[in-house]
Amino acid sequence: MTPFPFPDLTPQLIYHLAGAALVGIALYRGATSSDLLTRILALNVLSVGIAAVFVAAANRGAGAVPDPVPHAFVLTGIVVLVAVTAALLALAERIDLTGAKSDD
Amino acid sequence: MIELPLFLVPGAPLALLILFALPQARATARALVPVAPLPALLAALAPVAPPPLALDWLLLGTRLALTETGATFLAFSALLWALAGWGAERLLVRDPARDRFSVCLLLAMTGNLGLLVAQDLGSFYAFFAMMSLASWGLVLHGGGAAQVFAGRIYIAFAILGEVALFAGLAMGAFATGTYMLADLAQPGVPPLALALVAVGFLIKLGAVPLHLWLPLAHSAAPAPASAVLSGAMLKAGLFGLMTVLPLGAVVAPEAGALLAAMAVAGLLIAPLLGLVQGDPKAVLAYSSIGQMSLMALGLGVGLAAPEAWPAIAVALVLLAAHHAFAKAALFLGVPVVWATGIGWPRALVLGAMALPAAALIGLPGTSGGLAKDAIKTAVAVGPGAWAFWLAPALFAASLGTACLMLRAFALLAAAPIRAEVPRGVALPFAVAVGLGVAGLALIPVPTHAAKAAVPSDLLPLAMAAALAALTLAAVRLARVRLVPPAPGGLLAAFEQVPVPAPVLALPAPERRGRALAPRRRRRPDGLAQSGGLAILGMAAALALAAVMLPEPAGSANPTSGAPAPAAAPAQSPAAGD
Amino acid sequence: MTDTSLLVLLPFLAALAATIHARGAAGWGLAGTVASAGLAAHLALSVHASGPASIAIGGWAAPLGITLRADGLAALMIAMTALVGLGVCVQALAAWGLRPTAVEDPRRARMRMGFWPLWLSTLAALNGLYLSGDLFNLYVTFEILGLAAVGLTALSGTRRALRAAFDYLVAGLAGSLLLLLGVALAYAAAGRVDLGVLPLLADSAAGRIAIALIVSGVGLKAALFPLHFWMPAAHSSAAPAASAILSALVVKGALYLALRLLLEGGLVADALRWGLICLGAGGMAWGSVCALRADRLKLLVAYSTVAQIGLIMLAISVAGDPLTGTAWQAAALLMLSHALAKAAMFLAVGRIAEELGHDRISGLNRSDLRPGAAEFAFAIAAISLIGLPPTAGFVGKWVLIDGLIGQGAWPVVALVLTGTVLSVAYLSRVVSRCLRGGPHIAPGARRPPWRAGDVAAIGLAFTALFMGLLSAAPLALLNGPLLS
Amino acid sequence: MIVFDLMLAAAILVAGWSALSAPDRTGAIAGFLVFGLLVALSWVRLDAPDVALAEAAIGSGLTGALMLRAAGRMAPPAADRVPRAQRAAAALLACGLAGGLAVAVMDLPGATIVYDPLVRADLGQSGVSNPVTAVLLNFRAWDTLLEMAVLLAALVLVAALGPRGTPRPARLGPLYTPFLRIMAPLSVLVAGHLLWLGATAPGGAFQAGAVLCGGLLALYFGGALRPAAVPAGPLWALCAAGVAVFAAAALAAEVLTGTLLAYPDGADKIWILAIEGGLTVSIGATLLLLFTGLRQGGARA
Repeated sequence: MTPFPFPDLTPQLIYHLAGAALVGIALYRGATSSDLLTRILALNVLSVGIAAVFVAAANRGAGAVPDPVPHAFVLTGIVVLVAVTAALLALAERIDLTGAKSDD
Repeated sequence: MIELPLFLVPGAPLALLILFALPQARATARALVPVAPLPALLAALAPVAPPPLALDWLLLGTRLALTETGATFLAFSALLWALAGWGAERLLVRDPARDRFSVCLLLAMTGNLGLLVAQDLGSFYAFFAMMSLASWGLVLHGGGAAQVFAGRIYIAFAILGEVALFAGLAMGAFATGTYMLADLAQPGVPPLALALVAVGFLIKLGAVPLHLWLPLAHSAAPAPASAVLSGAMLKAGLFGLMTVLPLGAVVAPEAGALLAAMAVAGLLIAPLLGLVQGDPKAVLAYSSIGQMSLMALGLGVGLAAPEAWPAIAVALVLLAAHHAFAKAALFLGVPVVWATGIGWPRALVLGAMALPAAALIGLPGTSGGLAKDAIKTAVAVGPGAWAFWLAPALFAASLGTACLMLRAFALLAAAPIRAEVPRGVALPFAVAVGLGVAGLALIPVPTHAAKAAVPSDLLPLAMAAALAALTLAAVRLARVRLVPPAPGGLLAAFEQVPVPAPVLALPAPERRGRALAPRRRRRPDGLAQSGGLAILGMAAALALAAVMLPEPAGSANPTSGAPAPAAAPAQSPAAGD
Repeated sequence: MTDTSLLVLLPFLAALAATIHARGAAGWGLAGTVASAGLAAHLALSVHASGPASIAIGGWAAPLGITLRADGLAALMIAMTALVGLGVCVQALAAWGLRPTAVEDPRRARMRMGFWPLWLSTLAALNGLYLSGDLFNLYVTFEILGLAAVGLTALSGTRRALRAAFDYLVAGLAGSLLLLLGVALAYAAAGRVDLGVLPLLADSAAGRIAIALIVSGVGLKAALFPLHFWMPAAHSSAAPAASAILSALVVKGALYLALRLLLEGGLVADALRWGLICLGAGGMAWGSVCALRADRLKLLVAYSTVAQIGLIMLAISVAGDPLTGTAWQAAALLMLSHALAKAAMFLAVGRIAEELGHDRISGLNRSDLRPGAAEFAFAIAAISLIGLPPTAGFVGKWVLIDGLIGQGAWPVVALVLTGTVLSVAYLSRVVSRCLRGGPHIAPGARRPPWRAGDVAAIGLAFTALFMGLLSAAPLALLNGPLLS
Repeated sequence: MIVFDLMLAAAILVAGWSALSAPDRTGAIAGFLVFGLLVALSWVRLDAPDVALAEAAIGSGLTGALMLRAAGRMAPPAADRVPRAQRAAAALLACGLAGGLAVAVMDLPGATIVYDPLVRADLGQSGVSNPVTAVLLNFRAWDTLLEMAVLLAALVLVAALGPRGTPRPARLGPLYTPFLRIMAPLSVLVAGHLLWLGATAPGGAFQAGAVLCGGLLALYFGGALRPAAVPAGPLWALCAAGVAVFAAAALAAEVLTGTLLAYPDGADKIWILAIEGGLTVSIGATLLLLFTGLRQGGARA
C-alpha cells in the first residue's frame, strides 16, 4: 500500500535506528567537548537514545498492545536522570563559581 | 616430662611481640627476648619428639611437626637466637630505637623457628617470608648510608627469592595435589618447580652468584643480628633444600654438577674477595659464603650419587651445627673487641675468639675437624670422581677459611676502640665461645667417630700463615698500602658512593614537581575528553569483539536453556596457550 | 528471610533520619552501621548454616518480579562491607565527633552532617547491589551508589575535590547509561532483564553487544584501565574516611557485578575474556608505573588501586568455569583483602597527612615528627596488599595461582608475579621511609599521641593480616552452592 | 504514516545534534527543549503515552528549566580546542558503535515475548488496571522504591554542594498574581486527577508529581514561595515522606504477609493509592528543591 521502497520498514525499526544514531551522536559529543553543560546535555541525549531502544523494542507493531514493562523502565530512567542531572548541574555551577574566584 | 605443644615454638616470640605493643610492658618484654626461643629449645631437646599438630582453620591448613633433622636445626637455631637476643639487649642498651630492633628480631625469630617445624607449604612460606622481611629491619637498623645501601640490595634479593619460592611452591602444590612440604621431594614434581624453589633457598643460603646481598647485610647489621643471619638464617636455606630436593631418591647428575659448580665457585671466590675487605665483619661474612658453599657441595654430591646421601645428610647437619656455633661466637666477639683496649685485654679476647676460629678452619680435635671428617667419609661412599674432587675442595675450604681468619684477626687486632660499645657485651660472647667449643655435645647431632689426628690436618693453617707472612713481607718491601674496598665485592664497583635516597631509587621529586606544573594546568579539559574517547573506544571495541569474533566450536549454546554449557568456554583462555 | 530486605532498608531509613535530624546525624549513622553489621553477620551465619536463600519481592517471581538473592558470595561481600564500614565509622567519629559541641568549627559540622547520610546511602546501595538479581534493578542501585559516592568525593569542598567529583559523576553516569543500553539491548534480544537472561545473550548479535556494553559500563564504574581516568583524582582528593569507602567498597560493587556476570555465564565470548585479561594486565602495569612516579602519597595509594583492580579483573576473567573450578573464589578473596587493606591504607595516609601537614612522599622522612602508629598501619596494609603471608591477599593470590596452574595458564602466572613485584616496588617507596627514618630526623623525633583514627587504621590493617589466617571462614562461605 | 515517522526521526536527530553543537548555551538548551518535545511525540507514535507524558513534563520541561537556571549562572562556554585527530577518532568510533547497534537491532531474533503474558495473567491481582502502574508499584515496586532513594540522594548532594546563596527570583509583578491564583489550585487538582487516573489509564505518581512541581515552580517564580526561608527540617521531612511511607509500607507488608512488598490480598489498590499519594507530594517537593536548592541544617554561614 505504501509507495515507500523499503516495504519492511516499520515505525518500530525507524525509532530503533534513531535511538542508535542518538547514542552515537551523544557519545561523540561527550568525547569531543570540554564544556561542562554540553557534556551534561550529551548524557541526557544518550539516555533518550537508550529509551528509544527500550520503547521501540516494547512495540509489537500496529494494533498490538505494547509491553508495559519497558515503559516502566523508561519512566524510572527519566526520573533518575533528572535527579542526576540536577546534581551534575549543581556541581558544575559550583565549579564555575569557585573557578572564577580562586584555585585552591 | 610434660609434652610441649609445638605451636609454642613460633608462638612464644609472637606472644612477646604482642607484649611490645603495650608501652607499659615494654621493659618486661625487652628482658624476655633472650628466653623467647626457650620453648623451641625444649621441644628440640625433648627425649620424645613432641606430637604433630594440625590446625585446619589456620591458613591453608597448618601442620606442625618436628622431624629428626628439624630437631637439630631447631636446637642450634634456638640457642643462637637466645644468644643474639641477649647480645642485642646488652649491645643496644643506649640505642633509642632498640625496641624497633627487638620487634624485628622477634619477627625474624618467629619466622626462623616456625619454618623449622612447619610441614605444610602455606605456613612454611609464611614463616620463611616473615624471617626474610623482618631481617630487612635488622639490616637497616643502623640507619647510615652503608645500611641503606645494604638494605636495598638485601630487599631486592629477598623479594626475588620470595617470588621464586612462591612460584615454585605453588607449582609443586598443584603437581602433587597436597599442601605438604615433604611431598615436594616425591617424584613427579616438575623440575621447574624444584628449580624455582631451589633458587629461593640458594639466595638465602648465599650460593655464588646469588650471594651478593650477604657480605653487605652482614657487615651492615649490628653484630648480634649478623650472628643469627649467618648462624641461623643461612641454615634455613640449607634446611629448605634438604627438605624439598628429592635427595637420595633421584639421580640428577646435571643438577648435582650445577650445584657443585656453584659451590666450587663459592669456595674460590670467597677467600679472594674476602681477603681484600677492610671490615672484619665483612671478612667473616665471606668466610660464611665459603662454608655454605661446602654444604652446597654436599647437596650436589647427594643429587648426583643418591646412595651416598644418608651419610652426607648426617655430615651436613653436623657441619651446619658446627658452623652455626663457631660463626656466631666470632660475630659476637667483634663488638667485644671494639670495647676492649689494645693490649692484654684485647689479646685475651682474641685468644678466646681463636677457639671458634680454629674449629672453623677444621683443626683436629675441634668440632670443625669432626665435621670435615664426617663429610669426607660420607662422600667416599659415592662415585669415585666425586671423592677425587672432594679432597682438594675440602683443602681449599680449609685454606680459604684459614686465610680469612688470619685477615679478620689482623683487622680486629688493629681496630680502634669504640667508646659507644658497652662493656656488657662480653658475657654473651663468653657463653657463645663456650657453645662454639662444646655446643655439639649439647644438642642432638648425629654422632660420628673421630679419626685420629694426623699432622697433615694442620697444613691449611700452616700454609695460610706462610702466605700471610709472605704477603706482609711483600707489602712492606714494596712500600705499598692496601686500601680495602667497601664491603660488597663486585657491587662496590657499581655504587661507590651510596646516596641516602629512597629504596629502589626513583628520580628526585623536586625537579619533577616543577615539570608537572604546566601539565597540571591543562589537565582537566584534556582529561575529560580523552576519558570520553576512552569510553567510546572501549564500548566500540568490546562490541566489535563480541560480534566479530566467532564463538569457539561447541561452546555456543543454541538451545540456551541451562547456564552450565554456556560457561564451558571458560577453560579456553588457559588452553589457548 | 527478613535479613535481606532489612539490609537495604535499614541503612536507608537511617540515612533518612540522619538527613532530617541533622544534629544527630552521627548517632543515626553509628546506629545504622552497627545494626547493619549485625544483620550482615547474621546473614553470613545463616547462609553458611542453611545454604543460600532468595526471596521474590512482592511475591512476584522473576523474570517479571525482582528477586533478592543471598548466596555465599553475596553474604561475603556484605560482611566485607560491614567490616570495612565499622572501621571507617570509627575514623569518621574520631575526625568529626559524635554530637555538636557548643563552639564548633563550621567545616567539622558540615562534614559530620554531610558524611553520615551519604555513607548510609552507600551502605544501603551496596547491600542492595550484592543482593539484586535483576539487571535493571542493578542500574537503579548503581545510580544511588554513584550519587552517594560523588557526594563523599565532593564533601571536602575544595576545588580539586569538586572538579574530581564532577568528572566522577559524569563517568559514573556514562557507565550506568552504557549498562542501561546493554540492558535495553538485552531486552530487545531476549525479552527479559533478570540475571537469568545472561546465558541467553550469546545467541544473537544484539545480545553479544549487550554483554559488551554491560561490561564496558561495569569497567567504567570499576575504574578498569583505561577507563580509570576519573579515579585517581576522585580518590585522592576526598577526605580520608571518604577515600577509604570509595576505594575499598564502591569500586567493589562493579567488580562484584563483573564476577556475577561470569558466574551466571554471561562472559561467554572468548574474545571478551581475552580483552579483559589484557585490560587487567594493562591496569596492573599502568597503575604500578603511575604509583612509582606519584609524588603524593594519596595519589600513590589511588594508583595502587588501579593496579589492584587490574589484578582482580584478571582473576575474574581467567577464573574459568565456576561449576568445575574454584579459581573464581580467588577473585572474591582478592576483593576482600583489597577492601580491608586499602581502607586501612587510606585511613593511615589520612592520619599521616594530618600529622605532617602534607602527603609528599619525598617529605615523609624529612620532618622531625613521626606518626608512628599510622606508619605502622600503612606497613601492615602494604604487606597485605602485596600478598605476603599470612594475609588475606596471600591466600587470594595462592588460590588464584593454584587455579591458573591448573589451567596451564603460565603467562598469566608470570603476569601476576610481575604485578606482585611491582607492588613491592611502589609500596616500598613509602614503607622504607617509615622503617628507617631519615637523615634529617633527630633520634628523639617527636611522636604524636595515638588517636582513634589510628585505631581504625591499625584495626583494619590487622583484620587484613589475620583474615588470611582465618581464611577458612570466607572459603567456607564461597564453597557453598551458588545461586544462578 | 511511515513517511511521517521518518521525518520525525530525522527531526529528532537534527534537534539532538543542534542541542549538542550549538555554540551558545541558550541555543543549545532551546534545541534540547525542541528535541524533548519531538521525542515525546515519537513515544506517542510508539503507543507509550505514559512515557510521553513523563518525557514532556520531566525529561524535557524540568530538565530544560534546570539547564536554563544553570546557564544563567555559569560563564559562557569557551570554544572547543579539540585536536582534529581526536575528533576524527571519536567520530569513527561513534559511527562504529552506532552502526553496530543498528546492525544488531535490524536482525533481532524474532520477538521473544516474556513479560506480556505474565503481566496479563497477574494484572487482575495487582489492584490496578493500568499495566504500567501495576509494574511500577506492584510487580517491580522495589525499583520504584530505590528510584525514590535516587531522588533523595540527589537532593542530599544538591543541598550539600549547590552554589552558596541561591539568588531569589524577582517578583513578577501584579499581572502575574491572578495567573497564580488560578494556576496553583489547578495544578493541585490536575495532580490529584492524574494520580487517581493512574490506576486505570496513563498517568500516575510521577506525572502527578511533575505537575505539582510545575504549580510550585509557578508560585516560586511569583515570589510567593521561598524555600530558602523555610527551615530545612520540615522541607526534608516533606521530601522524605513519600519514600518513608513507601519503605514503611514495604516492611509492614512483610510483617503482614511474610513477603517484602506483597500487599495483603484484596487491599492492593488502597495500598498503592496511599503510597502513590505520599510519592506525589514528595516528588513534587523534591523536584522543586532540586531546582531551587536548599540550605542544609543551618550549618552554612
